Amino acid sequence: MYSDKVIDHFTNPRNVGEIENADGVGEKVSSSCGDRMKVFLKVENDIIEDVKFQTYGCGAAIASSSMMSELVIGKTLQQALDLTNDQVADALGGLPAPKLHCSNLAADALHEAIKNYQETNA
Amino acid sequence: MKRIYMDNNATTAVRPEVMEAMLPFYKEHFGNPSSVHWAGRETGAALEAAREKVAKLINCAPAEVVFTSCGSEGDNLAIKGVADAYRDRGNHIITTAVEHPAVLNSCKYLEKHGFEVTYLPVDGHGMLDVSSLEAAITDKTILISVMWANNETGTLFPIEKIGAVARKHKICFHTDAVQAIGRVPVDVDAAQVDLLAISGHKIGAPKGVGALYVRKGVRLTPLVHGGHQERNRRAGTHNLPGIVGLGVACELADADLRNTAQRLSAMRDRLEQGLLAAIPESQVNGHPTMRLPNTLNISFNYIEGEAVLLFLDMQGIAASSGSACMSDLEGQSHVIDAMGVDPMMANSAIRFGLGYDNTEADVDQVLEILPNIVKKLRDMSPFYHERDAAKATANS
Amino acid sequence: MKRIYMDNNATTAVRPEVMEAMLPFYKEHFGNPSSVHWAGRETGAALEAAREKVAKLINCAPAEVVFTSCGSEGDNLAIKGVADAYRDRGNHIITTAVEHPAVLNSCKYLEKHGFEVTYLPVDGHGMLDVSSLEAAITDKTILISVMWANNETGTLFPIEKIGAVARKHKICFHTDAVQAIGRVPVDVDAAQVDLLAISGHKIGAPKGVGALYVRKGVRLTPLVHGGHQERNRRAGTHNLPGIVGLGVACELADADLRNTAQRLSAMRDRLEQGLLAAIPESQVNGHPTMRLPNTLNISFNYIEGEAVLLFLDMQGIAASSGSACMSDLEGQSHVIDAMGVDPMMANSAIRFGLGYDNTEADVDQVLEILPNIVKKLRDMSPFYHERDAAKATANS
Ligand SMILES: Cc1ncc(COP(=O)(O)O)c(C=O)c1O
Ligand SMILES: Cc1ncc(COP(=O)(O)O)c(C=O)c1O
Ligand code: FES
Ligand code: FES
Repeated sequence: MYSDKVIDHFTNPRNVGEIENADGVGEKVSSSCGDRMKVFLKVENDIIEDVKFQTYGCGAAIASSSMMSELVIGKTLQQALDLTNDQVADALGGLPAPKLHCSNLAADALHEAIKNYQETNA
Repeated sequence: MKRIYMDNNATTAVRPEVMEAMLPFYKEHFGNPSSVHWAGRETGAALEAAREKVAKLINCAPAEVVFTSCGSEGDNLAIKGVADAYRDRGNHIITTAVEHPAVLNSCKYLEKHGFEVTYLPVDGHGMLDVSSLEAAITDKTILISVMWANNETGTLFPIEKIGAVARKHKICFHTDAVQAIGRVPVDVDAAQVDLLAISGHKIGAPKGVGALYVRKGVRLTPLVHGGHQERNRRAGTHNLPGIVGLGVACELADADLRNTAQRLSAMRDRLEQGLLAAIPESQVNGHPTMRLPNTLNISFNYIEGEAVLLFLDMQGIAASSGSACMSDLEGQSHVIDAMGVDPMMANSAIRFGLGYDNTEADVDQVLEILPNIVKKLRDMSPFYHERDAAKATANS
Repeated sequence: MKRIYMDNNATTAVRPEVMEAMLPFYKEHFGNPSSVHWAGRETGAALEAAREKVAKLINCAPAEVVFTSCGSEGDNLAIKGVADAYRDRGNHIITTAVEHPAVLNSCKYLEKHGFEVTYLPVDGHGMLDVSSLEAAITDKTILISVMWANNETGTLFPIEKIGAVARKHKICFHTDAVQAIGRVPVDVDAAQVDLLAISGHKIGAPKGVGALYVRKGVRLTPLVHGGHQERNRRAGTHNLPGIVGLGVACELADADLRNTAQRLSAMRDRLEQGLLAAIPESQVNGHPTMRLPNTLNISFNYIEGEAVLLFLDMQGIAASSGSACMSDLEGQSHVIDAMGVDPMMANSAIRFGLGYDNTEADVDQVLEILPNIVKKLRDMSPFYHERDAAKATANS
């Protein structure tokens, strides 16, 4: 049911955890399943230096979180804001249709964290 | 990696004795049991021998056994068949909120066709209150359908008491015994059951065969109309090899019911105690004592069941989160929901269904692997961390 | 005594390639295809591979194939399923007088529930007049159900023409192709069919499995409600070994359809010619050319079919008198009846259904044995003697 990439990111999720004194924190709760993701950012000169996440959710949600973190570390805030949920799912080699919503958590939570950073540093 | 199959409530492997008994009926003795020539006579005799074996396991007359293609068909035939045949007497059906979808969706279909259905609630152990069932009876009630054992939690319903109530009020009583059969003693006479559905693939017979017990005198409109098979109660050429297999599986179940139940419940209890001890904030869903010997439904707070199953799967352990036929779907189990389990606990519910082939070593392996999986997932869970934070604040 | 099986319209032996393909799915790969773990993934892939093979044989998309437990279930699902789903559009169904009981009795059931059914007559060859079908259509007609090939006579109906009429009037068209599949080319697209039922055990797959083609966009109320199997069109744990077997049988049929048809029709024709030549006052029932390649329905005046079958059986030859599922019943075939065959001729009708395993030697043996049986029975028959007497009188 899941691609090898999903299984890889699920089994060995990258960047799990918390950043103390994070520059931005955001979270997203899935309206369809109640699953939840929290993202912590470290930002320097508009560049995302580090990302950590905590996820309560299914295999797809955890893999999406991990993939998202890999995709945006080292990117500019704008590039990170441009990241879409579909891009996360695509980078995982696709998700089964009923699991597509799970990847929505990742980009959305990231964007919340960036918004939080921008608001607190405005 | 050793593979461990602990999803025997979803389906079981065909038992070797069953396989051996079926083999001659595919290529060698393949006649249509309804045919009058030699090819049909051979299989006709095998058909009736199998019927006797099924009848013996549940203590009924062979003529009261109707072969079907699966448990779902049996439930549909019982519910829609009685509803149609007794429509002149009333249009009210009583069932529970925790039935298998085969029962629930048959009832929902009937609701669209002029029937009224009462879905009785269950308590925190998934148990039904018989007095509330009796209170729900009206003069329009024509059918009570309550499962013998719940497929997700293993909770055993008080079938004999329900049977007595149904008989007192002269209402047909159907029970979905798909999970109960071969695991606990089932006696349709003692339980005063009028219809009872079983499925082969849950007891070591193959997929594609089941049976419905229909008490003599109970009227039943067929679900599958056509030829005169099964005394006009189920048309279609008999699945002879499958039926032969079901017969042998029933015979085997009859022979070692108590032993198997004891062996499996000892293993199940060890698994349960071990997990509860190793994993704080876990809980068993289902009745503490009135429960199938092979079933353990357990929740580990703060994490999601699907993720647990995926990790187990990657280590070769097959378990599930509720019924297989729902598992491609979103959302929580209607059974755990109906028990009023806290939603986050409910989300992490996973089910182990032990079976004939499981060993103590299998239990050891799950006990070794699962606590680490839970730890890993909890480390990832924001809820778990917030809970620690909340505790720390409280303690400071 | 060599046993000769010539009742392949009743059922067939499982073909060796089919058996081999199924075997791993009983004990080794036994997972529930709806389960998400390794055990379910293995079988889930096999399920979809089988679906593709069935789809290929009838030229449809895999998603349009719904697995069932038999041909009767497919007919019931198609007819009752369309009737329920299109009830808002009308309540009229058109079928023929010579359908299989699975179709006729589904229709009779619907007649009790507010539907009206037109049973079209057939001519002396068992053939349908398409213009009379078109004339029977009303603005309440929601379903046309006409079999592809008749099981008793082998007569092939003009399915493409009926399909065109149904499409023109925007009416769902179901065809019972249980006897046609694997024997003549079947293309749901070319024939503009909307639903089409097949059964495994007629084409070398085992008993207990079938399929219903449901054209994309056709609404269908399930017959078996429950889990989400088969895209909510048929609940119940999949009969995985059977489905795998059906897939392989369809693949085999696809590969040697034309060869087998040629071989069987050559044998059938030799049997037919030989019997007609050896037995005066015999006649073939069915269409002379539009007929299944393997089927011969033949009457020998003045004697009773059951007695012929009994003698054949005692010499190891399995044939039948119409459909197996009716054979425990008294009375004549509704098919032969509807063709207006003289009652005494009709009473002696017997059916040979040739199959994959039959050889020329089998035909020789029947040609050697059957004329003597007929002679023996005629010698016993008062009707035969009176006829001789009548002739003698006429000639004197
Ligand atoms: C034309 C036709 N339709 C339907 C059926 C029913 O198929 P099954 O016996 O698989 O239910 C048969 C065979 O018995 C048949 O010949
Ligand atoms: C309680 C219960 N009822 C009915 C069924 C349906 O049985 P089957 O899958 O054989 O249709 C199942 C199993 O899936 C079950 O557990
Ligand atoms: S099911 Fe909730 S995130 Fe996947
Ligand atoms: S005498 Fe036996 S069927 Fe008529």
